[in-house]
Amino acid sequence: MDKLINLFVSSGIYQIQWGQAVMIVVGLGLLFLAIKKNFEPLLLVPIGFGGILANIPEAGLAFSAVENALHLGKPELIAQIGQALGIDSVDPKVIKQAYASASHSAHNAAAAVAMDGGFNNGMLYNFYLVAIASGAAPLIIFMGVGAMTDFGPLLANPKTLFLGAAAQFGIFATVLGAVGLTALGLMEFSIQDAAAIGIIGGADGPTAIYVASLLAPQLLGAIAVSAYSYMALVPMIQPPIMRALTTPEERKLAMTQLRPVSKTEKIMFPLVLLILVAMLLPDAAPLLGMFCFGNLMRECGVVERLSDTAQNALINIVTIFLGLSVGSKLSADKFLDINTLGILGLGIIAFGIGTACGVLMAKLMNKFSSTPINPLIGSAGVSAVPMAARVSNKIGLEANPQNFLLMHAMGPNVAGVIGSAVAAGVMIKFVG
Amino acid sequence: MDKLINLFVSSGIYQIQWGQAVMIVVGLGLLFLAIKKNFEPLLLVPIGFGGILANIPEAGLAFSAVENALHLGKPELIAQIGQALGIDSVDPKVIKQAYASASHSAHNAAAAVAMDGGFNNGMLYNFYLVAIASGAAPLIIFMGVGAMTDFGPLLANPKTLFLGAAAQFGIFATVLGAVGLTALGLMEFSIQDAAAIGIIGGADGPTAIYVASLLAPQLLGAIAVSAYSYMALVPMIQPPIMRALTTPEERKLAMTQLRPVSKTEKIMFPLVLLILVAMLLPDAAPLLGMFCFGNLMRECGVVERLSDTAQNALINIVTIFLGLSVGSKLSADKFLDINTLGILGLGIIAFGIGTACGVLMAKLMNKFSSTPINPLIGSAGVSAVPMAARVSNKIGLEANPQNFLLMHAMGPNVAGVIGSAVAAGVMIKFVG
Amino acid sequence: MDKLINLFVSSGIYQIQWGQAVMIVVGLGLLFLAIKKNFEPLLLVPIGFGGILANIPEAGLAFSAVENALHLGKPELIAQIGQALGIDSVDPKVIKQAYASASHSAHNAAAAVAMDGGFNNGMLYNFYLVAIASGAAPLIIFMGVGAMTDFGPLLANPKTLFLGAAAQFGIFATVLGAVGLTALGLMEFSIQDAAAIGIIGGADGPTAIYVASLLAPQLLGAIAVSAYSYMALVPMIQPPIMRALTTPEERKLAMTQLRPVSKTEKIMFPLVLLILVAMLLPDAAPLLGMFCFGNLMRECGVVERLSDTAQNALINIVTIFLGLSVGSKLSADKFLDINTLGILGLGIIAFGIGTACGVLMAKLMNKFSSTPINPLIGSAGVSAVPMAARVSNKIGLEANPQNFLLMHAMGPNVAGVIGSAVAAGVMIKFVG
Amino acid sequence: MNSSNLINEGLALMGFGMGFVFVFLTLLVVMTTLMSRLVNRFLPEPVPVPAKPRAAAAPAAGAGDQEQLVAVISAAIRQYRSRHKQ
Amino acid sequence: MNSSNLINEGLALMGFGMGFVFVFLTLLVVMTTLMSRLVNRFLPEPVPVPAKPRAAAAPAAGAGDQEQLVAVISAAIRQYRSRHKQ
Amino acid sequence: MNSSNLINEGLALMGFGMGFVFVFLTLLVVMTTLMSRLVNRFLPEPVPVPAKPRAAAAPAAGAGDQEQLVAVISAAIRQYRSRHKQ
Ligand code: NA
Ligand code: NA
Ligand code: NA
Repeated sequence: MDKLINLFVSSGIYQIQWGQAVMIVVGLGLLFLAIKKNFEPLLLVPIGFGGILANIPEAGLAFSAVENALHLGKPELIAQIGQALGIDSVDPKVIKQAYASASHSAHNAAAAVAMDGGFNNGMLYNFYLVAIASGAAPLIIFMGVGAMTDFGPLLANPKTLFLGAAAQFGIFATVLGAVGLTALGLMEFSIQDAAAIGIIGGADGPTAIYVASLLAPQLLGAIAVSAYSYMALVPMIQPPIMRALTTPEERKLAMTQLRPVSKTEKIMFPLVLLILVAMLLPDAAPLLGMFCFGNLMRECGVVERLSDTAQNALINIVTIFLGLSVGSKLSADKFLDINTLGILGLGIIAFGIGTACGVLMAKLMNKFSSTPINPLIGSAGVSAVPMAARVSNKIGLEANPQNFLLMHAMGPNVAGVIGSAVAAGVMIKFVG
Repeated sequence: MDKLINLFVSSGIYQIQWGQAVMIVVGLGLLFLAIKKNFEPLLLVPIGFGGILANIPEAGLAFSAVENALHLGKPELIAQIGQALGIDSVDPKVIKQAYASASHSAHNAAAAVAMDGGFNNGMLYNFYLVAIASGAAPLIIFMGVGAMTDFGPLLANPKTLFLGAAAQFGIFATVLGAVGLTALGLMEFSIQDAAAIGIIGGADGPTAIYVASLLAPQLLGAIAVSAYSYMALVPMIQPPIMRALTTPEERKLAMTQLRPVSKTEKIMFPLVLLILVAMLLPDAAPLLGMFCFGNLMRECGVVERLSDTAQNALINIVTIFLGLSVGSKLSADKFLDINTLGILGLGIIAFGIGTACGVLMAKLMNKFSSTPINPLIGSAGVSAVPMAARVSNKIGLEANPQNFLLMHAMGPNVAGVIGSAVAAGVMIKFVG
Repeated sequence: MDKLINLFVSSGIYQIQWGQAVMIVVGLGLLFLAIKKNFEPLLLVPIGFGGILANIPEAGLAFSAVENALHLGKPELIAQIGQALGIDSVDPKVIKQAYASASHSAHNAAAAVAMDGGFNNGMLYNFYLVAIASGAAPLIIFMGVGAMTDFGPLLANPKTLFLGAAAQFGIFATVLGAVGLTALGLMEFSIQDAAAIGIIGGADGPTAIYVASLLAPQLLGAIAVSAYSYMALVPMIQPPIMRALTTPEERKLAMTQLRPVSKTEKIMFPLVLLILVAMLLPDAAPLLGMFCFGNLMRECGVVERLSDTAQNALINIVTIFLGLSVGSKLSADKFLDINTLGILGLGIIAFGIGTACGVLMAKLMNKFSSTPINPLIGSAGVSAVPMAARVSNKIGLEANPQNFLLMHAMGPNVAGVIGSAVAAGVMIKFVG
Repeated sequence: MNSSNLINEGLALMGFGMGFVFVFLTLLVVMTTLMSRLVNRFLPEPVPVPAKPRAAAAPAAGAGDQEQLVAVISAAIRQYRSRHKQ
Repeated sequence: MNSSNLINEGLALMGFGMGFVFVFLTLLVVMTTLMSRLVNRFLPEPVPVPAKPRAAAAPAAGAGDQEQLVAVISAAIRQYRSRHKQ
Repeated sequence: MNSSNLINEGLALMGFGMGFVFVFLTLLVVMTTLMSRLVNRFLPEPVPVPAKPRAAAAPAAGAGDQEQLVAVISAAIRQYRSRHKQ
């Protein structure tokens, strides 16, 4: 009879907290958006599912051994964990906070006490450690993205790199927005948090996850969900801004055909970019280094089997675990916070400002350029490859059914990837 | 000359122990069964080969740094390891036992001493740590199995879930058998051991390995070998039981055709199952969570590339290392034990009882059901997907050459997978 | 303004050291050889790129947390690291040396201090730990090589194993060369270093990396670069030696057609080899065990999906990380050393001697053999599969356009793989 | 542990275990049947979703999706916080 | 280590190493040849095993397989334990 | 950190950040343009390298490759060591 009661008392129905129930619904909502609305399903299906798993009551899948011990352990064990962290309290909440900000050694000492007490890391927590805390998963995905990227259109018209630069203004404006909200007392973001939130405006999932894991791991869930959701919403967010900032004549502007680009140029480009990174911004070296490596494997033509694997088996495997790991950060205590709303609000502003700056930069460049530049390709500078370029193309076709902008927009589109990785490096350098 | 002697003294021929030679022959026997008799070769080839590797004399491939140090180290080092484990003895056997039951911290302390002394974990031991001790490999394989599973037949006839429930009686009867053997003084199984042995009756490899790794790691080799061997023997074990418990008339019974199942139902099912697990049995959440995740990736239709990878590259990679890791538990000192015989004997009883209970349950349901239920599909409830369903079909065709039961038997067959994962969760909850 | 100065002061341009610049050029040179000259591109592209990444100033990608702390940390932190290593000095160089030779525990203690101080392992260093220091990557690649190897020609003519034995003389002659150079005071190689360098003569990349990681990790970069470069140069290195040691008549010698080999023989061979390794040389068990496992998966015919994965997705993934990890050892402070020149020089000598011994052995065997043996197939005994066999074939065709030696040369070619793995085992046994 | 204790443990495990397995799978039968009925009533015979190329599918998302996303999540947070006032 | 010692070590390594490589590969030649002869005598020209679909192949396993499995392993364990009586 | 400090930090990050992004991408434009010109002048319209089977491609390597390899690396090392005389 004890066992039956025990079974019921430790069952989800008895133990579920309001927040967990809400987050399970949020997880189902993400799955709905991913499956029925095609919101970046490759990431949002694992993230949404991981979010549900993370909120299963009593399972502790998203928690470390220490967190599980603080939740389920006996008072003596909890007190021992407190001692390992060098504090006197026996209040699990106080100990949890100390654990979150503990040094590497204190962290390990607490973990040893918890494991001696029979508690273990949850499955999703282990996935998180291996995939994200190590930094590996976003970098490997970025390598795969590099192996999928064709820099041909960019090489044919390198000026479009400026569009990729301009669109990063969304990132930094959002940083300012985040510190502004904090200054107004509405939210509580540190400068690190603000920087990590800003990167949402880079419209580049792996970069956002990489930066968030370094600068603001506690916000990682909200930042990743926000980044991928808005990337999926690019076809809704961008067109009104693009139409508002351009005249019909500008939108009709036809661009001159792109010159062919030789194989050698394509092989050289990732190396040129790598050298520039090496000379100017070592903090962007992991991100852009792996990206360039992927692209070199693609273009060099002698390692097709490695390039294929980087674009398929490897990136798929890593995506599954990256998504589940991000989902582990959707546990109620981390996600259901007023800051999450702030992040969602700021994220969309970042996209809007980035789009606007890209378009305005394109208008400016068109004034000074010898060859015409259709301002619509500016919006593609936010990256969100290849969706933003497709949006440029679509709005262009509405104005002039003979005007195919897709290839022209691919230049700023991939430039935006480089731009946001550079911005990420600056963030890590200054506030990391 | 010293070197020559040294080479010979440390060679396998000089050092081999009787048990190792026997286990190498057992490993060759498993390879023979796998290759020539088609006994679950995907698992038994790596397990058999790993078993041979684990028994190479002096190579220590299956041993931890501490075990290797205890075997080959100098007396001072062995004494130091004893001290790290908090015991005074210098007898390697005593120290080894203390090491096996040491706390996490003592374990690490002993490992540090051994590594300072120049000893390292063997290759297979490292594979075991990463693949099985972490829990990752069985869960990833279960995800892949989920991505390969079609719940259509089950959804068309949900009542067949009861058959999957009934067949789990084999599991619990075996638990009772194991404790009975211990009560009689024939074997020495703890309740944890008994639970892990019982799971063999679930006829589900990854579930058995997952449960054994949590409850009785020292029996893992025998349990996994037993589970996969008997799964391969399903076409021999089940038919006589099925024939004994049914009349020819019952076996001729034709079932009504299954209704078509919509895409949406298939997408919803893994989520319904997940929610139920979350509410009722959090301890089954890792297993069934990953299984449902795999199935959702399969059915949702928007992440084909992830689903493909989960079903191919990823599951294959993990299978290789899972098999070798299981093989590492076939070292003579762990496997050549009277308990292993008990496990082999109990395993086949579990299969038999599960089969019988499934058939009897189907007969019972047929009495109360509005639509006819052929009792032969009951035996498929033990899982062993898809072999058990094929056996149902074959015996059905013998009785009535027009009666194709395969799709009807797939319902209880996949229900059996869910049933044994639920049983696994109960075991982990109560005795874990 | 501080920030701007800070940005510039920590940029690559300001901080780059001469050695790093040189090594970036060396990395570009390796990429050039790989891409334009087809020098083993599957390995040299990742190695070359990893070499560039490892030398990005201030990024510390190839360094451990301790090394990064010693380079960038404050004096107090550096002193603490020194204490953790048990030395009194505050000189980073002294501490670095102590760290390099520290015991496992001291190593961990120093790492804990560095991480508490906010420093982390670089990305490439982590790749190195997981891929090479664990021993996993070369072994997994060797498994894949086993799954790609057809022992048919060897089984049809087992005597060609002697050619694979003779060609290993290059390995041991090189060991003698290395200790000779040290005795002459020109270089400073320990016997471990000499053994690791000798293995270059085995013409087998994963074996060389495995041995170097165990015996001389600080030389791993130079050894791997040397091994793969010379393997690519086999078509240049071997022909003059082969022509010098044979008469035109000998080169024209036609060999009798190989007998067909049955499936069962092919399945049995990896098991026979494994048993022999188990009995005679446990230290070669990891290498040859994984090799035999791969080959058994290939030949047994019941685990095609595992065999496919071992030959494709898995080996490709591991190759990417192995290459980058080897590249991490091309950091200027490790590579730009007079010893590297010695390794490059000795490596080519090893190839030459191995080739010569193979040819001479073939001439000798031809004297005593009942069936004719063309001496040209002897050179294939160095391995470098399948390039060396192709060279034998080509030189043979020059002498006699009707004489196709390719299949005959595949026997010694794969025998060379076994031979150098055995030699590796002996090295590990005696000086490991 | 003496042997009768062990047997008792085994019997308890069997009783609870089989009981729980049946309860669980019975609930699963109920919920699955319910789900199927709901799906077939409210989302009847859905036009088989062909794996549309994503480019085409994505813009098909209704215009209100973004408001919806923020609205749903903010409602969730509001409700959560109203319960957890500190 | 002084240099003549080092050279001696190198020479010893060469001697033992090459010796061992030859011994090992000679034994491999012998065992391989023997294995091939045995295979070709007792399992001559096996009907090329086409990768049969597993469903078909599995039931082909002889009826005695399960007894065989248990018998072989129990014989092994018995023999082992008879030697290792404590 | 008080709020005006935080805002200042944000402004500084924006200024430096956007500045750096523009400087970086401007340099990339310059270097890419330069690279393209050099490639098109000195390696014009390279015969499209079809992924030749490696067997064919490898022997095509010039006979001097090995000397070249050693020469390049030894030059590098010499130069390095001449600077770093201890
Ligand atoms: Na971007
Ligand atoms: Na089952
Ligand atoms: Na070789």
